[in-house]
Amino acid sequence: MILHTVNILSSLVLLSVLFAFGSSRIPALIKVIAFQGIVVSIVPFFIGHDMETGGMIFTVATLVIRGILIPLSIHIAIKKVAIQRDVFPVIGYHASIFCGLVLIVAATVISRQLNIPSLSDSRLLFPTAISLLVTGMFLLMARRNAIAMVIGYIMLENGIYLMGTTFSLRALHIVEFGILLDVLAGVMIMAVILQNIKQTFDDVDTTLLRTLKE
Amino acid sequence: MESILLWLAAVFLAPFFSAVILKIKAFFAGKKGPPLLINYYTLIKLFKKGSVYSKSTTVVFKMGPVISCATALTVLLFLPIAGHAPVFSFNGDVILILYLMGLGRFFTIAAAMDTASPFEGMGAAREAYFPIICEAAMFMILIFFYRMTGALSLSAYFAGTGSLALWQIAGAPLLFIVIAFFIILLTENSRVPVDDPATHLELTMIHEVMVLDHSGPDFALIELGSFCKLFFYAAITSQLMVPFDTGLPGLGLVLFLAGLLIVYMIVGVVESAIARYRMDKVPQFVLTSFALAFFATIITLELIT
Amino acid sequence: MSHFFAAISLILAGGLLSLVLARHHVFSRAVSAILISAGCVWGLVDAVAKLSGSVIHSASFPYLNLFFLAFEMDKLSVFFLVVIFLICLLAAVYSFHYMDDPNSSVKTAVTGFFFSLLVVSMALVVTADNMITFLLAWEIMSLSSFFLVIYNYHSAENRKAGFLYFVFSHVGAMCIFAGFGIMYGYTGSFGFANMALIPETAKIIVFIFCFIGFGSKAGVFPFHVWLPHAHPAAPSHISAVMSGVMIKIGIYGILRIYALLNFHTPVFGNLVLAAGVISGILGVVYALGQQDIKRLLAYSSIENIGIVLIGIGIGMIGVSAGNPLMAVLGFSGGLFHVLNHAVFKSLLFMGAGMVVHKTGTRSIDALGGLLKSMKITGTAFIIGSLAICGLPPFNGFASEFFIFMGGFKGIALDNVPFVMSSIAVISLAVIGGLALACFTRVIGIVFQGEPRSKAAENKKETGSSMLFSMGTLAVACVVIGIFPGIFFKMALSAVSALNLGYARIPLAPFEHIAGNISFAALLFLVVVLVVTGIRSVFYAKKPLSRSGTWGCGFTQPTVKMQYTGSSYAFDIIGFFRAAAPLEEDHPPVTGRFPAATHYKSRVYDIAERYMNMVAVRPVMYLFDKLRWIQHGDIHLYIGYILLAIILLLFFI
Amino acid sequence: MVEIVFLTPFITGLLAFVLPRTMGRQLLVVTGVVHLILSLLLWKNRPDAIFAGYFAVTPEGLLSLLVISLLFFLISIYTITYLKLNNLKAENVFTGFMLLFLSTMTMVTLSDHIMVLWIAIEATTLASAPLIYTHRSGASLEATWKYVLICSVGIAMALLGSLFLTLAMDLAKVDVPMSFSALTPVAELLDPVWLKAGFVFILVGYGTKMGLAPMHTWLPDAHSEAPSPASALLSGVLLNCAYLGIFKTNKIMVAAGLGDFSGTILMTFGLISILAAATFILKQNEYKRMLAYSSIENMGIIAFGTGIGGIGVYGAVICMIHHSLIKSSLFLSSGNILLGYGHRLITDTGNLAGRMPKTFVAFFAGFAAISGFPPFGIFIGELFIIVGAFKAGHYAAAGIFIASLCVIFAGFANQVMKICFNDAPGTTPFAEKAGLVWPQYILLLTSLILCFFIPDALYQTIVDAVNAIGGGLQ
Repeated sequence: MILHTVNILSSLVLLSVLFAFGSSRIPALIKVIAFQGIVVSIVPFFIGHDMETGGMIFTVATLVIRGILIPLSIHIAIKKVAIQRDVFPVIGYHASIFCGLVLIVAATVISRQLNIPSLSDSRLLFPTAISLLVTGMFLLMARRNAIAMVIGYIMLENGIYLMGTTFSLRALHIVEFGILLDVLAGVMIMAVILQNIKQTFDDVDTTLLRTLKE
Repeated sequence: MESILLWLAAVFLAPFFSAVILKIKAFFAGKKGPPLLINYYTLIKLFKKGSVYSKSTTVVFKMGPVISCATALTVLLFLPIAGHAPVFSFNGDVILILYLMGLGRFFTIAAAMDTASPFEGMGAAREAYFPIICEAAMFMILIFFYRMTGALSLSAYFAGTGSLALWQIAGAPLLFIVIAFFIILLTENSRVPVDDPATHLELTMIHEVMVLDHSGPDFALIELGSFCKLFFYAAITSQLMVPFDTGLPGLGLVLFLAGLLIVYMIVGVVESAIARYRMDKVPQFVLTSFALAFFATIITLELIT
Repeated sequence: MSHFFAAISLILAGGLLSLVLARHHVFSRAVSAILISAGCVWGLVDAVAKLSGSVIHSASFPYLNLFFLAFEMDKLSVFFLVVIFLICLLAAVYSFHYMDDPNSSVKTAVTGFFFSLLVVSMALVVTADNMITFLLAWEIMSLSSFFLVIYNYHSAENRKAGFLYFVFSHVGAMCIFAGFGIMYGYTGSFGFANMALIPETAKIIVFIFCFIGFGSKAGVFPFHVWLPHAHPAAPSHISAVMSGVMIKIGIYGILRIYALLNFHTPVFGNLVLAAGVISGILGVVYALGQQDIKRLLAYSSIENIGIVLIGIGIGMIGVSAGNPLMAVLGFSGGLFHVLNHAVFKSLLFMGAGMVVHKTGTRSIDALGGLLKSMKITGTAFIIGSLAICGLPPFNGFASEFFIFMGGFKGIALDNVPFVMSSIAVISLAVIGGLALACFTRVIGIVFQGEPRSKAAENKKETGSSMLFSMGTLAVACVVIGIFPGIFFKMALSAVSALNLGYARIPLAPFEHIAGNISFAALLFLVVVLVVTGIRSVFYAKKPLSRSGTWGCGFTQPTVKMQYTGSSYAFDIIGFFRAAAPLEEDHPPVTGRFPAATHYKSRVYDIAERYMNMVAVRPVMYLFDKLRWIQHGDIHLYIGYILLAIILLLFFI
Repeated sequence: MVEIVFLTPFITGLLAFVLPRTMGRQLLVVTGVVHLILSLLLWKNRPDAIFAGYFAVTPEGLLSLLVISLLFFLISIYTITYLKLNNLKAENVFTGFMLLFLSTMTMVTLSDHIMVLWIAIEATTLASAPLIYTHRSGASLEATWKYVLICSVGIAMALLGSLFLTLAMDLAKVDVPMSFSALTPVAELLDPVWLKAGFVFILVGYGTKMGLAPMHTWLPDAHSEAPSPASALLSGVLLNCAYLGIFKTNKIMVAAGLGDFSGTILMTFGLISILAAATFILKQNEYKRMLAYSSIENMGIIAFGTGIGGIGVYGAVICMIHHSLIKSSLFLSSGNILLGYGHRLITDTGNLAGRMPKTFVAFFAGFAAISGFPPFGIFIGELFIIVGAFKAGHYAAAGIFIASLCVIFAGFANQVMKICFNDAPGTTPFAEKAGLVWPQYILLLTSLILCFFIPDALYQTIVDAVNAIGGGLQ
């Protein structure tokens, strides 16, 4: 239990979450999600999933997609449209960090409540998943910058994936792979939309996208 | 048979009694007044004359007098005179009578509107207005009678011992009814204080102004009709006032005639005593009769149950 | 029932053909008119035949795999079928010359189609024998009549009328849905059969829902708001059908539900009677205040629905008070009035249609003196007015007489029944008086006196088919009025279908009453003849000269000086000002040489006002307040998702 | 050979990108025909899937599949004329994505594995996003952005829910393939708490896609900005696909004896959606948005009916079928109106009856149908739902339901009558090509026929679907 790899990884992720709450720059956030992507995709190695070839291939694919392709696509999107790199917070940074702390504690408490098997030795994993999830939501709601919102979505997806790995033992890799592809395609489409938004409105501040109402 | 005779008698005597009113008024005015047969003279004179019709009028104008006279005569057919059974009678004839009078009114109004005269229109509007409340009051009285007798025909109320029986069942409320009915009499026959047949300003008339354009026999028919109508109401009132049913017919008839005379005299007295109300006061006046009838009915609820 | 279905399919065929042949104007009109009227004749004959027969005909077709479209023709249905087919027949005939505008041939064809659809759906409603069938026919009826109301959609007020009608009919239908839904909830089947088994509280709720639903179709105050808008908007023969027949379908619904629930509580009677009294009096008061002749007639329909409901209410009270004679008199009187009102109201609408068609105006105060140029129309209209005022010897009097008899039976009772029936009797009397005022006004202003505007000057009446329909109806008014016996028997047989629990109703007492009526009528006619005779004797070879009306000393009378409809009604409206607020607008005359001024007045319908204040505005306000939730900000949209989840997690 | 049904449009869709611009039009129709035939064959002889456990033929799936292919066929016919009349820049992108959209939706109807269903539904989002952005305007971009983001987030929740289902299986040591057909029989073994949690998340997730309030927010924007054929597809069938997901999950819930729980939630969401629709229809000044809100209303009705159970479910399914037919016809007609007047605002239209009579007939008939007038099917559906609600004893709910239907009708009727009968601002004549009206007519006619006669085979399919969640007519 002590100094278990998974817990180390998880705590790292939690740190990155806090960082995500606090950071004001898009590139930083991209790095964060890249890191998280890598971590969540290698977690299965350590929580005793049987690692036959299919599993190996799948994990590698996940690593590639979550850790490289997705962040890369966002990165390219930004490069293409040279956006001023601020996230336009709705909620200020310090407040955000505070939220983050509260959230992590809450997540830990909650996951204590729910007794879930197959978490015997990696206690931190579940809270991490939850906090990733909620952080994603937080970014989606508390950042006016469109890119930040997309990043939030990716974080959400990472969280869900992590949660999935924690307790679905009979992961049919083909299915998981399909999900992965969906997410990738989704992010790519979002990237395209981002570019169009930039071209049309010459900004990515979503306050411009409030014309359709009622 | 004798009821038919009585009916004829009623039709022929009606004008005479109306003349009584004139006499009374003249008496109060300290004048000699017209002879008691004045109405017959006018009728004969009118029947002799020809007629002038307005260019605006249609056949309705000619039908007006006929229908109004016919309704009055028909109504008299159902009226028990001096306690004798009427010519015709069936359960519900009261409703028929009231609606026949409505028919008469309809045609009088229609004839008036036919002349395109503003004054006659004005009269027609009033003629259409006041009787609405009268009818309400009439039906209230009817409800009262129905509670008493459980029948819906004049003969049940007034023929034979009917009216006496009424007094025996409910004396006090019947007084209200008499007054209420008298008010209706004044209104329906457009007497003072509702309308002044003797005035000379068309603006203030109701009935008289509506017949302005009628002349000759038509006018005679109208007059006859109104005499009969007045007689109808007066007869009922006298029945209520003098309900005694003596065995021998002669006496009964006399009493009845006496009552009749009294009613006409009271009308005359009222006409000489009171001035005509303002038109917008009239509804209240008529409503009082409704109220009286209403109270009478309420009281009877106590008496019977 | 094969005859019945053949008849309605013939009618439907007429409608469809008029659509198909829309291009050839006259031809399509002729075909549709002929087919529809042929179908109506067929249906009428069949219905009359069934009326005498005693066997109950029924038919049912499988529907959506495990339901049925069930139809049944008991006496009640047949009675209403007679009314429907009779009036629609004459309306179809009338329409041939009325819809003669060659420029709008397509619209005419569409009208023909929806007219036939309306007739068919009404016939189906009164024969429907389970909820699905009933609602199906009911909704089709509403829809088709909506298209007829919207016929002339180019005028804004007609659009408003259509909208009001659409909304009201839908809301009404929804109330009926609710009522039926509750019944289904207890019986678990769509059949009408075992509806009498549901608990009594449920029965009361069901009845109230259905009463609102059917009442809004029948134009019961305060659910009548659509009616005075919609009926004038439609073409006149449609108005005749809507006012004469369609609103009666609402009455049918109320009676049918009453019969099905088979629950004789005094509540129903008092409710129906109260509604009837209010609609009756207010309806005629508003009618008195109208400027538009067709609106006036529409309001008077509300009044007559009131009279019908008074009759039915008396009947229900009679049943609950255990007084069979009163009950039968009330119900049959009400049903008889349904027939009579159908006859004279459609007659009046057709007359009004002729007037509007020829003069091009519906404003009463613009007309006048039409009786001289439109003899037949005028006479028919006068007969209709006499009938609708309930005056002898016309049919209106006959039915009101029966209702009166029933009411007086109730006065012999005690407590609540006594009070209610006294109210009924008094209000019937008042309604009669008001109706007299109202229709003397119409006749006096529209048909008598001198033309008040160019529009009304010597307009000839043309269109044989229109005159034929009106003539027939006028004759019907007189015939029914003088010989009510046979026609009353129809109503009586319909009452037998209300399963009031009376073994079989003896005919004798009612035949006696009917006999009295015809006796009185004939007696009166004899007297009239006599008086006429006397009159003609006195006029024998006398000089009859014509001159101007006596102007009471005023030497230059003009048509403008005639009494107007508004001033005619002014005092009476004033008497009811609490219920019928009158709004006037006349700048005062000032100065020695006053400038031209004007006088406008209109009577407001309080139900309309309060509907706005109580129902419409609050709803609008509430929903306006809610509209901010869709403000276009995606962050909060995502927030909603989170919110939904969090809220739901509490319930796990 | 189930998979071929969605593989065919997938391939033709990819083909459309490479083919010349206008070839796509014919391709649409051809694919539509082929797809229709294939799905009819599928319906006739239910074959087994190659990847059994991932795909299967279920009655509810079949129903939506039939609706989809019929609609797509008719819409494709409409689309030809539509594309002729207004030339899009990237037409073959449009056609291509239409076909991909079709294939993904077909996949939804056929998928049996929980995760595969999720994949398919997410795929529909991705395939339809470009359709919404067809007009390349700022507004359409905004609509697309909201559509993609909100739906993705929502559907992510559904994924989470699906994971909870697996957790429920783990805790209960149930070891069966994660497919609805396999789970339903063993449902009562599953761990109830996580099952409920899974249902909640899946409901919210797919509910977002289905357009249940308060997650409906993307729907009016997307429907109003997309070109009319696309809106017709979105509203006509996409929503049904999302509903399918909820329906299947509800099946498990009912099998697990948690029917009351899921039913209550469904009813609540249904009522909220209806009320939300009422709120915005009442003063709506954009006809396509109005239609979109009416879709929300109908989805609410369907959810409500499903929640009631019993005859209500039958009504809900009937409503679903007819809503697809009618609403798509309405959207196509609205496309004509847009072509004829060139304005989205109701105040800029008017006198439709006079200027575009053919469209008027379709539009008004559609309106009457959607607001529950016979002789169109929604009438029957609503009737069943209402009586079902009373039968189940939900008096208050039924009251709210009826009241809000009345409000919606008032608002809807008001707007529609403005469009159809008000005096038109201009009088530019508009030639209504046959291709622009006949699809609507056929759709409405289908609904009309289905109101009076349902073929036994179809009826049997409906009953199978309904009985699965304790629905039925007795």
